[in-house]
Amino acid sequence: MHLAYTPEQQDFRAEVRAWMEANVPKEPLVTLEREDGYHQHVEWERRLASGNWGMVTWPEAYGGRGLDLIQWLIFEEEYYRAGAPLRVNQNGIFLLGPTVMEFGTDEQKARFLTPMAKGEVIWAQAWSEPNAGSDMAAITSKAIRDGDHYVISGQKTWSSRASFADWGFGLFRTDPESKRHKGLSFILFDLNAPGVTRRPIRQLHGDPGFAELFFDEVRVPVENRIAGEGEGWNVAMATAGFERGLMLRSPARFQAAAERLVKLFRAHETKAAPAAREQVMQAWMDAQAYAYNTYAVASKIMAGGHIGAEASLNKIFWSELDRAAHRTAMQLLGASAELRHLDGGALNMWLEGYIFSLSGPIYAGSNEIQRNIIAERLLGLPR
Amino acid sequence: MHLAYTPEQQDFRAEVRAWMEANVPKEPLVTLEREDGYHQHVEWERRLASGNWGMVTWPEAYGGRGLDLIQWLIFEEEYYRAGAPLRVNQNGIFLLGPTVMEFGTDEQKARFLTPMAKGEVIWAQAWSEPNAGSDMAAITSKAIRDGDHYVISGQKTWSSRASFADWGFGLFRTDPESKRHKGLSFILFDLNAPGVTRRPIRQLHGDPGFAELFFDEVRVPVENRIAGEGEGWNVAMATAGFERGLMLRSPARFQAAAERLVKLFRAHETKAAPAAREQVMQAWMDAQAYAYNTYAVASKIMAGGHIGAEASLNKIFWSELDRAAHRTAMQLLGASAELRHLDGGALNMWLEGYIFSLSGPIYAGSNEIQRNIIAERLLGLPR
Amino acid sequence: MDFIITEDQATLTQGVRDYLAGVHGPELLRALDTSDSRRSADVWRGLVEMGLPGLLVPEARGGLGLSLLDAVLIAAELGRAGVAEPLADTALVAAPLLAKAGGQDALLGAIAAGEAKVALQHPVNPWVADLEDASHILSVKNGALLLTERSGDSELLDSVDPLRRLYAPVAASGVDVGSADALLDHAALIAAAQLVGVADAMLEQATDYAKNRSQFGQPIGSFQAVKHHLATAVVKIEFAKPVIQRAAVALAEGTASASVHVSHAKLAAADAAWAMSETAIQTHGAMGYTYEVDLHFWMKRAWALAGAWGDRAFHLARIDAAVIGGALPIGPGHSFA
Amino acid sequence: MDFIITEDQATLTQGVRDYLAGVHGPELLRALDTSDSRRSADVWRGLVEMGLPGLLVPEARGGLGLSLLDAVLIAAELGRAGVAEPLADTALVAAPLLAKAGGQDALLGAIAAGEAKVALQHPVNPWVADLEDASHILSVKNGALLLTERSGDSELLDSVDPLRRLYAPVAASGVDVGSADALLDHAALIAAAQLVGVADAMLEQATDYAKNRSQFGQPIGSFQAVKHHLATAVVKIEFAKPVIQRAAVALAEGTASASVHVSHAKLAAADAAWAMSETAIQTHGAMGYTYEVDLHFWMKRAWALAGAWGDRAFHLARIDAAVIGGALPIGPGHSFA
Repeated sequence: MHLAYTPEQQDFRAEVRAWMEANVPKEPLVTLEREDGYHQHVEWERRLASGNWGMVTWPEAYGGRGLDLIQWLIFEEEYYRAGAPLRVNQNGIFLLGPTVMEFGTDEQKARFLTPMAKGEVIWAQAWSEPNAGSDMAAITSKAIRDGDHYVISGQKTWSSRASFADWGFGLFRTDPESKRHKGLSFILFDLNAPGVTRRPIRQLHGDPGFAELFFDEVRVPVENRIAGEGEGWNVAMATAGFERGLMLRSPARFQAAAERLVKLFRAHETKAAPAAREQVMQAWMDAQAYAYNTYAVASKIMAGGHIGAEASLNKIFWSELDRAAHRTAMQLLGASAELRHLDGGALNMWLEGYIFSLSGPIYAGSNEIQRNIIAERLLGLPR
Repeated sequence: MHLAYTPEQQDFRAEVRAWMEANVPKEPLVTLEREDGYHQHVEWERRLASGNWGMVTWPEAYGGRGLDLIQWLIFEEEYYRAGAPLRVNQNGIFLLGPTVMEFGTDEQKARFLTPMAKGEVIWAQAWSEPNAGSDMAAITSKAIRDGDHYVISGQKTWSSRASFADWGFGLFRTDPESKRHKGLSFILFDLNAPGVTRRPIRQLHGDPGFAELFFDEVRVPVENRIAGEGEGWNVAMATAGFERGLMLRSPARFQAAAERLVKLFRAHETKAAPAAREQVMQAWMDAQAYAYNTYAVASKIMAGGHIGAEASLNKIFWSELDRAAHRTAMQLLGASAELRHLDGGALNMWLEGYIFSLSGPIYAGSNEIQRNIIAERLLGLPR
Repeated sequence: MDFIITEDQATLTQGVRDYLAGVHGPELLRALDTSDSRRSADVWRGLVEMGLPGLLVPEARGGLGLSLLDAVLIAAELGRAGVAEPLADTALVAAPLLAKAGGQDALLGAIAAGEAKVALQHPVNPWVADLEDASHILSVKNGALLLTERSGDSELLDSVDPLRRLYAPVAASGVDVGSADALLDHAALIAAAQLVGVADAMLEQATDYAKNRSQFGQPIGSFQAVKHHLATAVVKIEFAKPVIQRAAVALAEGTASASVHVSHAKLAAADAAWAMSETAIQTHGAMGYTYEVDLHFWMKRAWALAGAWGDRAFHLARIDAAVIGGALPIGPGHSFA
Repeated sequence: MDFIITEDQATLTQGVRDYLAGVHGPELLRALDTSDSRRSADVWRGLVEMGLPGLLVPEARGGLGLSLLDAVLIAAELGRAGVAEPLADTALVAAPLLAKAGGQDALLGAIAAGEAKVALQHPVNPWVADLEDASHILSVKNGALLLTERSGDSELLDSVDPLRRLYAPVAASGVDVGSADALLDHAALIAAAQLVGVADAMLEQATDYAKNRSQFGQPIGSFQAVKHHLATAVVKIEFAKPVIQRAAVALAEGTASASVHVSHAKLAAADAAWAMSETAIQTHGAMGYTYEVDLHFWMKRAWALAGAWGDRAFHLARIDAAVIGGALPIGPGHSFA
């Protein structure tokens, strides 16, 4: 164990920092859950890509820089340090990207990864269905083979980014006779293809953060299937692993929140509840613990290891620390917490952040599902 | 709603207070989990009875004073205010007593209640068996009818007071062919009868707080059965209701603990963790809330109402507030928390109290069982 | 000594609940949400016809002359139904304060008739609810409570709760009708009472969802994790209720320690409602994160009322002075100190 | 930058775990519990044969010259096995302090040979562990760390942990070998490391019990409530481990902020172990409340070590000064500040 950055790593950090300082928008963008904000964020993705920062760990051939996970962590730290916008292409770069990298053909890698890294194609996820949320194996949307195409019919819901994005990915039942985890395939589809209807779903905060998707005999070329027909469940589990695992929530995000929370506390110190002081310290400690753990996981993967059911520990830890930190902020704000704009008219980011934090324990596999996984797979308790 | 005591209630409080001041031992007794302490506590029960304070709500005919539940609450407040010893006959007066009062014959009332109120007979409970803890319907101990006797065989465990007490009560399978909740009867037995073997079980704190009981063809007269043969489950559920409900844990107990905790906090204030301050306030608030609720339940019962599945709410609330208050005290004590005797050699009552509080969420139906009851019976969620 | 809700009180409360369930369901909340004023003259007329504005107005002034204990029971029903109309502020807070102040017979009569509405401004809040809907305003200067007719406009602030209408505070003025502290205690008590109603509504919604939503071939309410989340929430809610009732009686009787009991009530209710809101959205899963289920109206109300009329820190400080500071006798025998 | 346990470290740790599992199981704890001294010369001999006392003694003095990172991994194994012998204090705390102080070659050699044991006295604790078993004592006067041979007796204090041997502190004296703060940081770090081992042991016992105990016709570990209690405990335990490792490296390297990281480690480990202790007894039900299962040995160790070498309040105060006080740079980019 060696907890100091090499001169090369320090140089890399300086390079990222300089670029971010020069390029991060001075004013916060409009929320990416709204159409105007979405386009601002796509603009930002393209600007990032222009600096070749789309996804630093990917091979140069696909628009990356071929860097390692420690460098990725440094990149993320500088990204959040600079207050850079949320990644509108998160579903693509952090979920689908690693999936294509692991399961895709060379042709698929070339076709999908490069435009993703360049911010040219923005991706939505399409996992859930109205009756398949926590129970994803209950999927009924079909993709029936017809020559060199699949014909997709059915419905997906709670698809993040799907209100405005270009493409989507999800699981479809390619064997109509199959049950549960079998007979599913992992398929990518054009959200503008004929037969796809998007119905934006208004979220808690009032903006259409995700959408319902209706498929009416949508024709998708067979070459849009990742891995073999009927192997979708395993591919999706790997993708879900990425989601819960290393990349979806980089520690820098929570370190930034903890830093802001400390500042908020200092401003409210004289009229804070006694426990708030401890909750603020806990937010910093938990963000740091999550950072150490992420560095440890990154080191393990770089040394040839892999992350399995432990990903469920991560999911629970970050989602609950995030909610707790934002709840503390809401309590520090007291009677102002409900205001969408605080003094001077600035957006109440703590309120927005608290609302978003409530989705953490629900999505990417609810924390109840994660606790089942920990109990059954890590501890070996009976199902 | 009228939240002031009548002059009569105030007079009654003064009477209890005067008696307690004159009679409560100046020095704390040895723990009732040890033989010497047990006998000290029996002595105290008899002293209480000599003042006619054994169980104030019982009819005068059975050694009580025929008082109402508000008066009982006043009695309890003065009892704890005076720092009087724990009731070694708690299983008798608070559990079996109400059961006999509700289900017993006049003969049984006369035979069992008066000696109970007088502290002449100390009672143990004998609910659990090695394979019937949370799942009490799994009881296998048998009581087979033989003329005007039952012949009891089997084993009970975690029987509180059974190491030293005189009599016990519990459920036994009177129909050997029966399953689960059926075919059980509620039977009282002499712990000194031939065939009863007690094996004291050493508890967490090192003393034999409860015992295992072995029954080898123990002959018990049929007139020791409460209610009809095979009706034991319903009788036991009523008893368990008393246990979880009003009487087992009087609010005064927790108000006394909260008061001591406030004093402990004041003594440690300058070196306490920030949240400790809030936890101490929470202990006071929760003890008060429990008191209000108990007064409300008492008022409801006095007005002809009854307490049902709500008893499960009480059980969870008092057991968790008690554990939290004692945990806070342990944290305030810091490096001294582990010492069995504090400065000056006094017993570390916080350590003893914390250990005892850990049994709260387990016994009288674990809090997991209580949460099932709340969800299924109060909220109507499917089993 | 008896700690009981009378049959009359239970009947009145149930009547209000039934009425509101009929006219003030989620459909109405959705309709109001898309309206400009977020208020409905029809709804107000109905509330007036039910006699609700006059509940605490003395009988001589055309009201029912009910007590603060009645007020907290009704306030819970307003919370349960998600009522955002300025009924609670006017009828349950301002009316008893004005009745106690004396000399406000005309205004009390107008309140009972549903013709006057009183906005409440106190420095503990950076906003005033329903200011422009009000005919009068109670505000605070140097610790005194001032009453005046409202005039002029104020800036509309944007609450996360789509049905709350908040305005920037205005200059305090008017005739002295009492103390700032009395306003705070009354309003905090009514906020606490609304919060348990809000919590009960979320509990009911989450329970219904858990009964009807199936995953893995069974209702999610059959999973022990869901059961236990909800059971834990019930415990907190049910144990907040007697605290609120106790505070109502203390405040009505002018008990010296009434402020402490109000703070306890506000803390217990806000904690219960906030915990219930997180349990409720978790039970609803992704559906709970949408505007499509009704839950969000109540979650947002819970966040708003939790911070209103003294936040956790404010009320803890009052408990602190009383309990740790030693101003209040505590321990067994002091259940009703 | 790499945050990884080497294969050598993993092998050594596993070796210690396997050895202790063989010789230091619950049967031994029960035998020690009924012995007068609560200590076993045989066990000590075995630990010496394993080379454990010399782990952190420089190679030139007959030790292995390992690092504090190795020390925390081994300390966790001592916690897991419930070892109460003064090995942790002597080998994992005193040895590296003495090695750093210099001039203590003979004592270090004696430690490596298992012939010397060092008791640790610091004003943060009202007791000294294993005082009468020690040949030497490190104590504190005016912020300095003093070393002397132990002489004379002290009063034996009664710990709830039947295997801990605590004594009243004695007068501080001896030659200056460093700072009181260094003793505190090293001992707090090793206490934290033991705590996660203690927590892991309780987790394993509770998990085993849940697999084997049946109620309602199935193992209680198949009930979601039990699963989720245990899963929640695992999260806390696993996220304490990297914090301890990070603190070990900081302390070994003399990083300016090392004390803050030690405090973080102690807090995380104590919270995880305390929470695990309550989860473990709840999982065991009434059986957990008895002396008949082994759990109680570890629960009591958790309570003891949680308060030892700085309680929550002490370590929070250090975090407070650094994080809220602003002495430590925080935020993204400061993962290893």
